[in-house]
Amino acid sequence: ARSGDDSAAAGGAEPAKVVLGTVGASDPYWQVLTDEAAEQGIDLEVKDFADYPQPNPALSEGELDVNQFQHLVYLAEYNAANDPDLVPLGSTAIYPLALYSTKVDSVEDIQDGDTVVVPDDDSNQARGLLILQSAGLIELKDGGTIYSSLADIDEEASRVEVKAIKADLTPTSLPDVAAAIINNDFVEKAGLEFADAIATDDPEDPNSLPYVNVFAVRAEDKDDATLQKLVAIYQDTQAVTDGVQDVSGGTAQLVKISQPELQAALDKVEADTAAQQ
Amino acid sequence: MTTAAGPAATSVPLVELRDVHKTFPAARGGTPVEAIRGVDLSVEAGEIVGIVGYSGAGKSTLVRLINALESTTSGSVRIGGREIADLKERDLREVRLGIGMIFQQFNLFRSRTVWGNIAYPLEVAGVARAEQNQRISDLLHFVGLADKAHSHVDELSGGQKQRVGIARALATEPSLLLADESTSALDPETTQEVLSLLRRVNRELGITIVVITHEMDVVRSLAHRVVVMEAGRIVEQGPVVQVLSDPQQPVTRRFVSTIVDDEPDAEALAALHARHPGHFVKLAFRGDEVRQSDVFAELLSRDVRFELVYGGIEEVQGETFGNLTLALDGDPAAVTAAVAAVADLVPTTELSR
Amino acid sequence: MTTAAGPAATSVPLVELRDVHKTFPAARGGTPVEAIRGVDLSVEAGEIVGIVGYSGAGKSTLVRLINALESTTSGSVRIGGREIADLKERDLREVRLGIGMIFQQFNLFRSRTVWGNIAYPLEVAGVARAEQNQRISDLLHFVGLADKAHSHVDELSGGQKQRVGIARALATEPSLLLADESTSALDPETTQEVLSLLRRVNRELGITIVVITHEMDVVRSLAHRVVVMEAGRIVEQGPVVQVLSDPQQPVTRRFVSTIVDDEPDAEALAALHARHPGHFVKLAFRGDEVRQSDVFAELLSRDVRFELVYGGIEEVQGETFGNLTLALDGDPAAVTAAVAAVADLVPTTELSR
Amino acid sequence: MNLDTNIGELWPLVWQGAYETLYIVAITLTLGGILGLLLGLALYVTRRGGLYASRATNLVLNVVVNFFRPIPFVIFIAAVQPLARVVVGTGIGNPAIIFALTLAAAFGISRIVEQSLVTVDPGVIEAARSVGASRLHIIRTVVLPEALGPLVLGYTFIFVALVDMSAIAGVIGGGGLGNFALQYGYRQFDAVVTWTAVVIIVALVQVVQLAGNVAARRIMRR
Amino acid sequence: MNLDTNIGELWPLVWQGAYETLYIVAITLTLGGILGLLLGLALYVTRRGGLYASRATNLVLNVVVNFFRPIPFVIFIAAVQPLARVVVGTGIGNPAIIFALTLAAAFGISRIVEQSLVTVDPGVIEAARSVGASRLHIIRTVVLPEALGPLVLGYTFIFVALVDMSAIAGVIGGGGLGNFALQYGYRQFDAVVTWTAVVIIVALVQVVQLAGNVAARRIMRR
Ligand SMILES: Nc1ncnc2c1ncn2[C@@H]1O[C@H](COP(=O)(O)OP(=O)(O)OP(=O)(O)O)[C@@H](O)[C@H]1O
Ligand SMILES: Nc1ncnc2c1ncn2[C@@H]1O[C@H](COP(=O)(O)OP(=O)(O)OP(=O)(O)O)[C@@H](O)[C@H]1O
Ligand SMILES: [Mg+2]
Ligand SMILES: [Mg+2]
Repeated sequence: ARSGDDSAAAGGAEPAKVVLGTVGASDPYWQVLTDEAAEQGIDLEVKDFADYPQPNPALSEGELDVNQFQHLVYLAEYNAANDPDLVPLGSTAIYPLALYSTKVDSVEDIQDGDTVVVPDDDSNQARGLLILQSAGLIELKDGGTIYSSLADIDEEASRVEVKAIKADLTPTSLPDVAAAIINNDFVEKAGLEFADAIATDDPEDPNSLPYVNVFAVRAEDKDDATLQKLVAIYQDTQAVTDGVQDVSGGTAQLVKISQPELQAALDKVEADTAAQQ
Repeated sequence: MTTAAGPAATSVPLVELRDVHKTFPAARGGTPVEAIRGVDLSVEAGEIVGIVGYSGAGKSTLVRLINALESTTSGSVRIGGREIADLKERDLREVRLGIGMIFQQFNLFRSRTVWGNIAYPLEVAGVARAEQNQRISDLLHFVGLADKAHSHVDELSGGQKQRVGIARALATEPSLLLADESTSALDPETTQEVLSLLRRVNRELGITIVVITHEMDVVRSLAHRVVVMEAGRIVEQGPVVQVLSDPQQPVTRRFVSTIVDDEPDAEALAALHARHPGHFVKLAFRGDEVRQSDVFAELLSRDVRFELVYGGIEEVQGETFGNLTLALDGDPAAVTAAVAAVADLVPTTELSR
Repeated sequence: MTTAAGPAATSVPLVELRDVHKTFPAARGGTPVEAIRGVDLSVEAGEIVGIVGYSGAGKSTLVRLINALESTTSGSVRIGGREIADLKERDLREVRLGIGMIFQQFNLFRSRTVWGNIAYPLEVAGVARAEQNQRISDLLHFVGLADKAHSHVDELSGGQKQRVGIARALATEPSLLLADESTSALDPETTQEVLSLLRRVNRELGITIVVITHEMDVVRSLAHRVVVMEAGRIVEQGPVVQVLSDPQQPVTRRFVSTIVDDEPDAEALAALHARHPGHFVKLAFRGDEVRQSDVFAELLSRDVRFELVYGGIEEVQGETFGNLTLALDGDPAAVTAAVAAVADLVPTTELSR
Repeated sequence: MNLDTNIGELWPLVWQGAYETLYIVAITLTLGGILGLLLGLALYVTRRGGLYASRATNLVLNVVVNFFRPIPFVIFIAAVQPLARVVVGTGIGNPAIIFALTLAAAFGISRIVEQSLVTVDPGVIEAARSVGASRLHIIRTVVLPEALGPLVLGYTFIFVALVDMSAIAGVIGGGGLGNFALQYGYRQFDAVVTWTAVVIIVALVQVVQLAGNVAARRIMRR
Repeated sequence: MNLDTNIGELWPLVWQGAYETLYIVAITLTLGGILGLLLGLALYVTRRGGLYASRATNLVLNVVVNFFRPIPFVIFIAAVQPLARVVVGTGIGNPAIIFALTLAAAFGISRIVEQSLVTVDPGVIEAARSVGASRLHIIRTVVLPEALGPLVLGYTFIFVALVDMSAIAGVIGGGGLGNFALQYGYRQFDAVVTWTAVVIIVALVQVVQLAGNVAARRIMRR
């Protein structure tokens, strides 16, 4: 149950208390969301985590009421490895992932044997590897999935060497490598332009659905009115969506997908994940 | 329980060592060191025992066995009849509370001032603060360090450190005091003061004292009994007067000669002969048996002139004690006769040139 | 440049201190300690100077100024004519290479064996390995620690540590040796051996020695000149014989009395009187001026019987030297007359009861 | 490098972070310091020749300390989360990070303490034993005071190490200036914010280290 | 907790990681150890009353060491990346992590060294000065040997700290067992992998620490 459960969901005298976990609370739109939520009777506390593995266990443990930092693939992985009690409550956006370089202008210019880096968190890593494969830089054994890791690279058939690096350090490694997969939110801050991407995936592609970012809650809270309302505020407040776009440099694909749809997508990925192991 | 026969008849010795051995295990590549090799020693309550012996003889190790700072390899150590080898640390503490120790290397607490060092045993013994202060202040005055009370140990001279060690050991008026070279760094004045304090606490408070020293002067003026160690064994022991007047072992004679100028060694003898003509004899005076004037009269009556060239008269525990080496000068026949006559009066040794 | 008048006339002293002061800054809440307060001292090359004085007089501080282990607060310290206060560390090293020091607290290297400790100065001086080994082995035998060569410092007895310190200081045969209480932890035998070694290196190699000691015996048998310190000042100095035979300052008299039994103190006097009837006189014999038998004959001729109750004859640098206290017994008038007659022969002091 | 900076709006967070760092480190150093002192003392007294010499106990303690120290700190934090939930009631945020840091610090401190204590002259311990002091009393009144100089330097070392480590607080949603520097400076590629925070951290550390140095020098009078 | 695990396929990576950890830590400890020793010696000899006493130098050294130690390690790594490119030719991977760890270790080690050296009895330094040894010679032949016991314990401490810190290697694409534990265990929620790696790390540390303890005891003979 949610920490502020007993108070009225909306319009009550007592503001409902919600603790939300994220990675990267320093992005300004979180403050906008908090302010807007307060207007609407929700006392939102945003807890910031520096690392991806923590917000899900904290949610499971009841230390958070909701989190928003992951896409369905990551959530599925967590559920598969632990008790599958976290569910998506609402969608936010699909962020494209792209390959950048300060040395070359196109993928073709990358020399055989050069090094390319991908983020070291699993889902972005797999996604990055898929981009590299589409760009013809590597071959993945068995064609590649959303679970591919460095170990799945067919080195014989690949043109480049791939290294995994902490996501926030991929931009600073550009001088050392031919190209790097850089998470969307670091691109502009690192002084790059989204237009500089030399290869990218396509958020419009239905295959990108698993990469939709979601609000996750414990299964028992999926009908919690306050949380639903929070999601709605996020999705519907112009100031918030502008902020999200701002941070993504206009590349974020804001989407609204219903809870059952998200659940269905998650179940599919989870089933695949279970089969994978 | 003491019987009517008096404590001496039945009392157990305060300290009793039986066939004690102590071997330090070999360092890497070395051989074990047998520091103590079968020592039997009793110290009666109220006694002052002096331990002498060459450097490395095992003296420090021996006293460290007495308060169990070192454990024996074999043998028994009893304090007040209680075997301490079997005691647990808690009971050892009790035993040690009654034993003060002056360390050869001082072992002062660097983290404490002079005052704090002396306070330490009092704190351990749980003495009330006011009494502590009184006692420390008395001791500081006694050892002449009143102006250094709040100095730290590393601001002291060698002798000052030793005096702090002495004051610390005396602070709780222990019933047994182990003093390892306790006056070696002290000037004669302070040495005398410390010795007379030790005599006083022995006499007035009945404190038993075991004192290790290289200075026979300390033994002579302080100890009742002397124990001579050599290479981990006790080679001679007895009342001070007896050992001094009639040393049996070479090591003992060597020590005794440092105070009772026994007779000049070969080098000194040669030097004396160079300056003094005549025949050298050593006369041994003990106690008040013989009047020296009788001896001198004897010599003069035979027209033998003499010079005292070596030696002197000492006091040992209130007894006169002396070896006088005389250079006899005169008609050779008269000298021979005189020597014979004198030999009837006192033990006489002719010192060949 | 030495003139035809001979080196003594123009040579600079090996060590020369002029109006030296040393004040240790105050510890928190304390007052500064003036350890040395205006000392002038010259040590000629080849001399052996003994420094005596009460504990805390400033002896150790003084010698530490000589090899610049401590810097002066004011005044000048010259070694071989060179002012060391102005020297940089590099030049000080050169000076120190020629100075050996035996420390009062030994200051041995715990990380080295006995052998390694003695090797240290040789390594610093760059002595060839083979020569090092020879020298160390000789020194070890000399100080009687051949069997402890590979022992570590904390496995040594007090005296053994001191002997390592002595061997280390002598290793490089420095031209100046500073010995701070270098025999205080040694037994008489070893002390004698060390002293005769020091005498020998002085005589044979011309090594200058400054020796701090509490034992006047050491001064007597070793030193040419004695310096007496009190409270940071030199209060008396002179050739040993002169100072011993005619001490001026109370502190000097106190030290001298420890070897030349000057006269019994009040306590001893009372004890002697209790045992010996009669009148006490102290006779002072110096050199060979007066034959003792003349004095004794004088007494006996007046039918005054006597006992030597205190004192003896000492050798100081080859001169006879003694204070004899006699108990005179006989007809009071005869005794008075005898005392008068004896007083004509030797300096005589009546000791009142 | 891009010198657009948000530092202007972030000052309140800077002070908040500085306060949190001080608070996290102070509590951690106190609690971890006490635990580490006890553990370090235990390591020391059970050594061969120690006051409570015991080979077995010493070995066990060594193995335990060696077990916890090398665990990568993020894993350590995660591993002690269940315990943190029991003890401080939550697995995230400052209380949990304090809990984890305290435990980790305790193991590190125990080694620093051990290392300081072994330099105590056995002679003074003998002097204390010879007057009949109990072993606990000796530890309190002789061993610790005699080693106080190196101990102060050791704790100062750990203080700095903790300030450094506390930056990791962010992984479980804790705060502090280090985390602020990472979050608002480093990850936002805002060099001004990063180095502002770092400089404040450094200034804090300078003050504490210099104080530690002075204290140690006073205590050792060297 | 779910005990599905990938450990079966990961063994080659485990051994690879163990090798890399040893390799990273060995180089770091050697290079950082030497740098830290020099820096620690400099801190020690410039103290008041030291062989090269100099208030100003000592202050500068202190400020420098205090500057670098508390910087959050990830920021430190990023900050020294440009320097790493100059020195080791790359800003990522094992060479870069070794470079960053070495620098960071040097500052930490300098404090441990300083703390060990202050316990050396000034009397033995005087004894060395009195025979005319040069100050550098004294440092080499007296100061360091006399402090060797605590120094060995100190370096052992740092070894363990480096094993711990090396887990961060992953952030710039370095390897090692700690990173393996994080990457394939912790971030995959695979407890078996995590703890397998941790146990191997711990075993490694046990061996080194026990060896360090024995060496220190031999050296100090206490
Ligand atoms: N811890 C130890 N380890 C090994 N040998 C030791 C140890 N302590 C003492 N010894 C050795 O035991 C012997 C006796 O030492 P002890 O200290 O009892 O001599 P001592 O008679 O007090 O000598 P000194 O008069 O020089 O103080 C010496 O040979 C010494 O080297
Ligand atoms: N580092 C120091 N700080 C403060 N005072 C000191 C220091 N060293 C010595 N003193 C003081 O200076 C005075 C002279 O000390 P010094 O060691 O020279 O005496 P000493 O004549 O050698 O005495 P001893 O015969 O006892 O060795 C003493 O009062 C001592 O307390
Ligand atoms: Mg001894
Ligand atoms: Mg002295």
